[in-house]
Amino acid sequence: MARKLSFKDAINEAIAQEMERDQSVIVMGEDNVGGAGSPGEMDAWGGVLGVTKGLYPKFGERVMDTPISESAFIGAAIGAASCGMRPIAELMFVDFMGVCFDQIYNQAAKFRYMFGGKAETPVVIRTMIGGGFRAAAQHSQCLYPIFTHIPGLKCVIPSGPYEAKGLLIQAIRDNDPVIFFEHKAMYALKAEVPEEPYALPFGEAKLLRSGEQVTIVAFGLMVQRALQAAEALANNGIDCEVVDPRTTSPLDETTILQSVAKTGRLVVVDEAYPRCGMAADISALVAQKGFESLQAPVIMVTPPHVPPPFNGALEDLYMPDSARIEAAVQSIVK
Amino acid sequence: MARKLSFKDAINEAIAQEMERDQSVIVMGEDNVGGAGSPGEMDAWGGVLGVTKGLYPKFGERVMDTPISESAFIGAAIGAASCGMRPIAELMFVDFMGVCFDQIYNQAAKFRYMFGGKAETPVVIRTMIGGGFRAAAQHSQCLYPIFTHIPGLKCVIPSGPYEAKGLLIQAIRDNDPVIFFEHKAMYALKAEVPEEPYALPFGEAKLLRSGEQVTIVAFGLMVQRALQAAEALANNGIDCEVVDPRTTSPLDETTILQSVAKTGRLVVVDEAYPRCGMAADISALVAQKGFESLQAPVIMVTPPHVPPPFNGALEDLYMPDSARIEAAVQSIVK
Amino acid sequence: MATQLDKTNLLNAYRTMKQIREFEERVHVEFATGDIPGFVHLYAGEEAVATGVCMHLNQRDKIASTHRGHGHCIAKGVDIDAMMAEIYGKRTGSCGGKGGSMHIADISKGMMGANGIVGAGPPLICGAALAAKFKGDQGVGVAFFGDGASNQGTTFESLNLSMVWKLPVLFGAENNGYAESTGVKFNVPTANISDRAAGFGMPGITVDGNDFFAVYEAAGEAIKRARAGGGPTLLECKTNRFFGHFEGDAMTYRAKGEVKDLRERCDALKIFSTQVTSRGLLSQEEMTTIDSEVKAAIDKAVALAKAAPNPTAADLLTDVYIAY
Amino acid sequence: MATQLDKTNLLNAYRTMKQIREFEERVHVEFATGDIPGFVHLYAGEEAVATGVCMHLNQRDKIASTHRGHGHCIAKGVDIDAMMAEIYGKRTGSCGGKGGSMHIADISKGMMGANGIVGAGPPLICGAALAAKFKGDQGVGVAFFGDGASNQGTTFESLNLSMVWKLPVLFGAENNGYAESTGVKFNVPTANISDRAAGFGMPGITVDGNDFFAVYEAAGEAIKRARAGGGPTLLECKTNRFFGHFEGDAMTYRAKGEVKDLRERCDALKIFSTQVTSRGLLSQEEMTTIDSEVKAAIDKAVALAKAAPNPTAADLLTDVYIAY
Ligand SMILES: Cc1ncc(C[n+]2csc(CCOP(=O)(O)OP(=O)(O)O)c2C)c(N)n1
Ligand SMILES: Cc1ncc(C[n+]2csc(CCOP(=O)(O)OP(=O)(O)O)c2C)c(N)n1
Ligand SMILES: [Mg+2]
Ligand SMILES: [Mg+2]
Repeated sequence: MARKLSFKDAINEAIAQEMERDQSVIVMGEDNVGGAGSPGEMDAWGGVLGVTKGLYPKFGERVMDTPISESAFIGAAIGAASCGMRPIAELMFVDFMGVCFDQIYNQAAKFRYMFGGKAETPVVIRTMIGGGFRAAAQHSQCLYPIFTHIPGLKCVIPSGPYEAKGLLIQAIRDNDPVIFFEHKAMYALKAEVPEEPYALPFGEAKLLRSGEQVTIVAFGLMVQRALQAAEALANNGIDCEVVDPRTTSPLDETTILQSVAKTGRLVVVDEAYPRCGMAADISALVAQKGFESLQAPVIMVTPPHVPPPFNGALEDLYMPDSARIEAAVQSIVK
Repeated sequence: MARKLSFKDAINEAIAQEMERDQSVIVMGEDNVGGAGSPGEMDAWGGVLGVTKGLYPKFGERVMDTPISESAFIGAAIGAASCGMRPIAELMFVDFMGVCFDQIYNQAAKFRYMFGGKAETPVVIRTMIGGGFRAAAQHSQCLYPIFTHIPGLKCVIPSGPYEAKGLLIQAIRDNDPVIFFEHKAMYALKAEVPEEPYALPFGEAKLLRSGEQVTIVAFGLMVQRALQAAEALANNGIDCEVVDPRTTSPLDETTILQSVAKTGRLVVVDEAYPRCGMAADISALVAQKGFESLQAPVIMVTPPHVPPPFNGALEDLYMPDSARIEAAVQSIVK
Repeated sequence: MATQLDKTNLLNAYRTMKQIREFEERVHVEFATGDIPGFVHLYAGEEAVATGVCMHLNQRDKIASTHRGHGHCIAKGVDIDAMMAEIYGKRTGSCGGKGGSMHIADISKGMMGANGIVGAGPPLICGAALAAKFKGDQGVGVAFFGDGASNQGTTFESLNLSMVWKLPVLFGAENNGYAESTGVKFNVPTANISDRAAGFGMPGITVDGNDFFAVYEAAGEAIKRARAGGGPTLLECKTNRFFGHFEGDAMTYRAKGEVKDLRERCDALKIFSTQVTSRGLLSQEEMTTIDSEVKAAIDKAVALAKAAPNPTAADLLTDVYIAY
Repeated sequence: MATQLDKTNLLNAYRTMKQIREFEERVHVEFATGDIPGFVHLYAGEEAVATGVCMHLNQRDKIASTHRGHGHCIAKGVDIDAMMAEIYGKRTGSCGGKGGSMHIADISKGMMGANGIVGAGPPLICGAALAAKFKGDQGVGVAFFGDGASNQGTTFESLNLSMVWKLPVLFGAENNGYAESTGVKFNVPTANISDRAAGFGMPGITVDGNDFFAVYEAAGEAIKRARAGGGPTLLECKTNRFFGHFEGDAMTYRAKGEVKDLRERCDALKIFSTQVTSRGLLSQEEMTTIDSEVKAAIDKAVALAKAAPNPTAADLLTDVYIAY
């Protein structure tokens, strides 16, 4: 499997393969085709950053543009899912969840429970997260802790092309509502991706690096930075284990707890806001269920309790980087 | 100060007193007057559970009914706030945030930062939270962890009538956007409330009970239950300290950490969902900053990762009660 | 009356309306005893709307409902024993006691759920209609929503989306004059809610929602057009609610004697009876027979519901995910 | 041309439009060098709309803007040096470098902010208008929004709320034919966006948005009515954007030669020049003088912005709360 694919293309391929396999898979979102009602070419955009480009020529009407009416079309995706389709709806930036969140957390997430187990809502909502684009406070958020908070949703944060393809295929085949968070700063990142379809199970963390002294749990883009930090620390004789949970809901508690049982130390790295965020969630898990093995304070490496700033120098300070991760690790091994 | 007031009346009095003091305070919400456009009486409802009843006769047009258009009228409250008014908008049940959240977290919360410190948005959004009403999954949520997650918002959870009045007066006078969470199961609860206006500062926890062995941090309605549990535990010779943070953002970290420094043990009781919730947030705080004094695992007492059920027996199992709190405490002192 | 309903259908229409009325009157009485938990919104007075619309639907067709959903459920064929048990929160309820009055659903019957969120149904029904379009099964979707819900952004967006995607949808606006205590005259600045359709290029029509035949005919035309690929319609039915917004509402915002007057002048069942008897289509006896059958059925539903078991503690944790 | 604008005002109108055009053309060029970060949406082509509307406003009046906000800012009197510095993310920018192109605001000038969320402005402007009503200062609020934003639920709700509360608002729909790559023909099922007004009992009017005078007159009437307590208006201005949705957009969804053609036939500045010179109201020289003044001002703004310092690390943490 020497073929390399970008994060973006891995996502596109996952969708295309599932659409081929299963007629009930449909795609909808703003400019997901691009060009509807316009005088020029169709398939002009494929979503604002081109992730779905090429699907319309292959699948025609199964790929749909939508008005800027997130409540209506995300709700429609959910309604269609409960009527036997498998829609993949794109909420362009997760920052826009505020105009349509009801359909996600009060409808899709709750149907099965409220209806006594008699509903199935196999919808996938793809959405872009994260900073690094100098896109300021309304286009740079992560917000997945908010979705993780809600029972009934599954939340997936792929950390690279291989994960993106396998987790998205699982998301599409999954019978529960899945929110799929794509870090926009990773779209160009390339890695080896198998050509044939494969599904990566939810709730199974990936151990990216084995180590004895400190467990670093990181999500999405931060996984790369955690690995960089671990590398640098290894050169300084500090041996870190790096865990990528891959899905925040369900969460693979076992792998995290086993790792901390071995290392006795935990650093959680997350790009989301710190309060009631993922870093707090993982820290609390370990403080409750892994306390006996903890030998040092848990350290959370996150942005400050501040909206993402526009200026690039500020944004670089804002987002956790490997230097901050290294410092965090060092603060508890020394 | 022997006068007793219900939680509901304390809120009503706070609003009335501030409206008298400051002409820029206005009130808006669905049926907040009650009767607009109807053939019968005005002031017929005062909000769905009557909290604002009596304000319209006193303040006339400064108390407004609204269409069922939460984005528009919550947004209007925010817009008016940035133009010099001090609106108090009611989002009837916090469960409805999904239709208007954008205005709250992308607009009100971020104006000041995005605009480089040049905006003031002194809006108060009052909203009902919590279970016990057999109101099922879309009318029983807490969701304040979601608001607490967002930098730029202040989040207030009064645990009784005295707190309700003082914290609401502070919320109205505060120059930042404040979300004020009222537990609907407490409206009838009575306690002593001073007649004159008073403001309780944000970010100052209240130590409700001093103790040596375990710190219990609890929010809103759970404060009562934590106190009950502490009482029962005291009869069994277990001495608990009970802390009510009163505001989750800002959070009085010092009081919590000092308490844990003394007791070495922490139980967090919260009615919100557990994942990325308040219990996790407080647990993580202590795991990071209070680790050296921790002598036992942190215990989180919350509902399961499940939507609120309708059936009363199930709902009673769902919400943390004093028995579960007692058991949690006992599990770490024995 | 251009309608060509045969006797069976007329009897069915009457039975459905009567079942709704009796169900709601009885829930009202039982609620007052304190046995029924939570928020309960009754549909009494609006029977002709759900009935007149749903008589055009089959199980392949879907409806999205509201907080005031009992009538829609009954008209769409949801089992009344299961409904009543659900309202009591029992394990035998449509939702195993986890949903209650505000969340009764039966997807197998095409009833996609009552809904506690005002305006949540229209987006969902766009999805149901989209699914029907992909399946090519001529199915349609109906979203019922109130005058209050007509102001929710989700409703407007759905009107537009259904036109953009040319979906087989009927938007059934139930204008009962009130959103909780707030009058439609305050909330809706036009004479009719159907006036909003034109802004989306959609046909909009207003009918007397207390007249079963008026609803039946207008809905029939719209649904026929939708099935044929002609796109959505907004149908406003002006009607009345006979009880408070929810049980416990003192209704001081209503005029004195208003409900009494409405029950006399605007009762969909009375109007129907007069129409069919005066035209010799049904006899009073035929309807009286139905009345007692319905009464017995509701008696049974209540008795069963009361006797049914609560969910078990284990039920608290199930049905969140299919697999987790 | 019924407008009675005196020479000073005509010169001001031209200067504002020219300033917008020159600002945007220059940002386009500078963006291509890679110095300007983030997403940048240019207003070139739509100058007559912001200008024609904002000439009726004073500092007491408020506007809510969009992601495509530079033109609104300039028309409302925001300092162009501060704007350019903000676009470069500099400490001297309107927002201290924390907001960028999508969030330029100057509340002291009544400019309540560009906005990264489509449809966020209309609710906010209802609030501004409500505040004006309470203050009794005859102030009005204007929400600019695009054809794409006209489908957002928040926009519809605001149209309705402004009628319910009889607010002094002008809804300025800027129909430039596209929402990103998607054409208005797909998104909006009626001929005009203004057709939606009637569904709210609101006056709705469509004008040629490239004709300054058409915009100016229609806006003037609506704003006058609003100030007098006559309530809101929906004014649609049909216009065109001369650049891509954002900088970097290859625009393959547009017809070949479309922009070139628009620049020839529908350029608001050219149309204005022809109108005023043919009627002898302004001379070509007067405008040429303004052209060079504007060019110099933009040159200066860019030079200042480039030379300005970045925010400091400490700035990261300030301005979240007034007190915390
Ligand atoms: C988003 C949202 N806002 C507010 C409410 C509270 N609420 C429940 S029913 C109702 C009135 C609905 O009025 P209408 O749509 O006319 O329906 P009706 O009750 O008259 O059948 C309101 C405001 C809600 N459930 N959801
Ligand atoms: C709620 C929301 N949805 C989607 C977007 C992404 N987006 C930004 S601009 C835009 C198109 C807006 O079109 P229009 O309103 O016509 O304004 P124009 O760009 O033409 O000025 C879209 C879809 C957004 N910023 N916010
Ligand atoms: Mg109604
Ligand atoms: Mg546009």
